[in-house]
Parts: sequence; structure tokens; C-alpha cells
Amino acid sequence: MGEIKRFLRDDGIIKVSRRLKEIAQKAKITKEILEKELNREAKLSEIAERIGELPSDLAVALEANVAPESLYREFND
Amino acid sequence: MRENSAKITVMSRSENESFVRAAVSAFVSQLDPTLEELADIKTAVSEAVTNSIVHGYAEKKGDIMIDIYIKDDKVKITVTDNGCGIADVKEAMQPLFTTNTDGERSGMGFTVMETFMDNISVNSIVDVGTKVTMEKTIGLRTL
Amino acid sequence: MRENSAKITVMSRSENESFVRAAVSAFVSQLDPTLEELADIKTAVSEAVTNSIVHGYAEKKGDIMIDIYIKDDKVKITVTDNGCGIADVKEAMQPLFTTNTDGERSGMGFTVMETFMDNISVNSIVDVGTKVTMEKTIGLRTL
Ligand SMILES: Nc1ncnc2c1ncn2[C@@H]1O[C@H](COP(=O)(O)OP(=O)(O)O)[C@@H](O)[C@H]1O
Ligand SMILES: Nc1ncnc2c1ncn2[C@@H]1O[C@H](COP(=O)(O)OP(=O)(O)O)[C@@H](O)[C@H]1O
Ligand SMILES: [Mg+2]
Ligand SMILES: [Mg+2]
Repeated sequence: MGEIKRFLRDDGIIKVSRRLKEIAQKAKITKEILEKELNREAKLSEIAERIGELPSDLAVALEANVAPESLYREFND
Repeated sequence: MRENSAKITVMSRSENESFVRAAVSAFVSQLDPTLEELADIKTAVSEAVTNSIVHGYAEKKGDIMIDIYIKDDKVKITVTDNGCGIADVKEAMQPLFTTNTDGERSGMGFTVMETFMDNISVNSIVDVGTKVTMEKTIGLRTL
Repeated sequence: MRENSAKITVMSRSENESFVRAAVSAFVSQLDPTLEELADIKTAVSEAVTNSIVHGYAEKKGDIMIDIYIKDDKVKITVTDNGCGIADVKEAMQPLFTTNTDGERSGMGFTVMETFMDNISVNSIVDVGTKVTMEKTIGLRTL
């Protein structure tokens, strides 16, 4: 198992789709933490810096994690 | 005094909606928005692009052009198609107005764009196409 | 048999390099590449866009056009500028060849593109511009 995991962690086999979802999830958690610390809304660059991504790459990753129905959820909220 | 622009052209295919959202986000990231501001912009752009695909081109295929222009803390986005156009823009922009009869569309697209952006304007000529212009200032919102 | 394309136009500004990389990533993600394949493509595109900015337009400003075309498991990307052009393409593509004299450039840009993509070709006319075409098949690597 350990070997398989190590193997899967190699960039050569991890699919971008999975990585983007991971980044998006990390960003959501980091946003909550940062906003408690800062007592205001967090900027994209602040979240990106904390998780070690470029703002432009984070912006793309956030799109990858959107379920199609979220558009309507946002609107109803 | 920062000023920058980009232009994106895609075919009217539903797969490209997500690409346009991602590309617009990546460009707007230069203004360092909050995630909410970014989501607002993406939602508005989605509605405009969806309209070009389902109404503008309907069964046909054509190009959709997205222009993004940023200046200082403002972003201006235009979504343009060379589709069927809108005969009565004022009527089309009314909440709940839709020409879609199979009940799949809510008629709230333009209302969503107006809600999530600071202002929108629509120019359209029948059989020529439609251009939706939307603007938003980043960093306006306070807690 | 999937086929799709997108076109991106940006001004020759260094801020737009990260935007182009992100936008190309977003489009190529439709093929669900591995991280390594995507990193290869981003690196190659960066080199081509940087060349358009620093060599093609040098001190001037102009547009850079990036066309992305995917078909099945292949991606073709062209980076085009209307800059100064290259007099001797064969010489320019030699490893370590650079016209940059301040020592900031390594002369390895074309070599990097050749290494990370399956094949590249360069068309250039002096005072008209340069077009770099790069192709890569996704999913070639076997375990
Ligand atoms: N790009 C377009 N081309 C042609 N017609 C359009 C376009 N965008 C909107 N319309 C017209 O405006 C109407 C209202 O649009 P919208 O508010 O988004 O509601 P919906 O898309 O749910 O019908 C549409 O039903 C359509 O008739
Ligand atoms: N888009 C371009 N327009 C004009 N000249 C170019 C362009 N791209 C490359 N060149 C020329 O080719 C040379 C080699 O390019 P490259 O291999 O990327 O090395 P470097 O950029 O480090 O000089 C450059 O020094 C430049 O003279
Ligand atoms: Mg609509
Ligand atoms: Mg170079």
C-alpha cells in the first residue's frame, strides 16, 4: 500500500482534475481561517500565498470544483 | 493606474462555459478580488455565455467573444455573439421573461447579471448578434 | 472524437504570462492530463510567450495571439506575434543561441519547447512576426 501511494504521488500519474479539486478544497478551508485572523474578507492573493499557489492558478482551480447546480444555489441563497 | 485587457474566443459549446469562467477568473485575479467577488463575476459571465449558446446560436454553432478590460479597480467584460439577436431588449431583460417554452429556462439570466455586477447593458440587432457589457468595481464591499 | 478550440489575445505585458499559462491549463484540462503533462505544456507556452514579449516586441507593445486546438488526445498550440521576426530561424533554434547580450537570457527557450512538447515548428518573417506551433499527445506515458 505504501508503495502504491508513493507511486501515485508522483506527478507523472496524478491527474490534473484531482489536483485542482485538492487546491480548491484547501482554499476554502484557508479562506475560513484567514477571515477569522483578519476579521475581514480574504483576498484571492492572500489565500493563494498561504497555500503556495499563484492567484491565477488558484482562480482556475476554484472553477474546477464547481458543481453545475451551484449556480442556482448561489442565486437562491 | 493599471490597465490591461484580454480577449477570448470560443465555439458555442456548453463545455466551453466552464473554460470561459476559469479564464475570466484568471484574468480578473490581477485585481485581487475576494472569492465572493470572483464568484459574482463568474456567475454573471456564465449567464451571458449560456444565453449566446442556447438563444443566440440555438442549434447552430458559432463563435463567442469575451473581452475583459481592467482599469484601476474596475473590470469591464463584454460577451458577444453573431447569433439571432433580440428583437425587444427591454422586454427580454424583464425578470422571468423567456422565449424558452420547454420550461428549462427561468427567464432570470439578465436579472442575475444585474444583481451580481454593478451595471450591465445589452446591444442587439436581429440576425446580426448580441453584445452584453458588464462592469464591476472590485473592493467596494466591506464587512 | 472530441474536438474543440479556443483563442486568447493579450497585450505583450509580463503580467499576462501567468494569465496565459492559467488559461491554457484550464483549456487543456479538458483532456485530463497528468500534472507533469500540464506542467510541460505550461513551461513550453511560457517560453514562447516570453519570447514574443522580450524579443518580438522588445520595448514596444503589441498583441500576442494564443490558439489552442484539441482533437482526441492531441493538443496543438500556436503562439503568434506581429513583432520584429527572426532572420535565421534555424540559427535561433540552436541550443544556447541568443541575441540577448545582457546575459539575462539563456538561449534555451526553443530547446525547452522541443523537450517538453512532441514537436514544434517556427514560422517567422522579419518585420512581420513570428508563429510558434507546438503539439503534444496526452496520455502517451506508460507505467
Ligand atoms: N445572446 C442572446 N441571443 C438571442 N436572444 C437572447 C440572448 N440572450 C438573451 N436572449 C433572449 O432574452 C431572453 C431572456 O434571457 P434570460 O434573462 O437570460 O432568460 P432565459 O435565458 O432563462 O430565457 C431569452 O429567453 C432570449 O429570448
Ligand atoms: N517571438 C520572437 N520574435 C523575435 N525573435 C525571437 C522570437 N523568439 C525567439 N527569437 C530569437 O530567437 C533567439 C533564441 O530564443 P530562445 O531559444 O528562446 O532563447 P532566449 O530567449 O534565451 O534568447 C532569441 O534570442 C531571439 O533572437
Ligand atoms: Mg439565460
Ligand atoms: Mg526565450
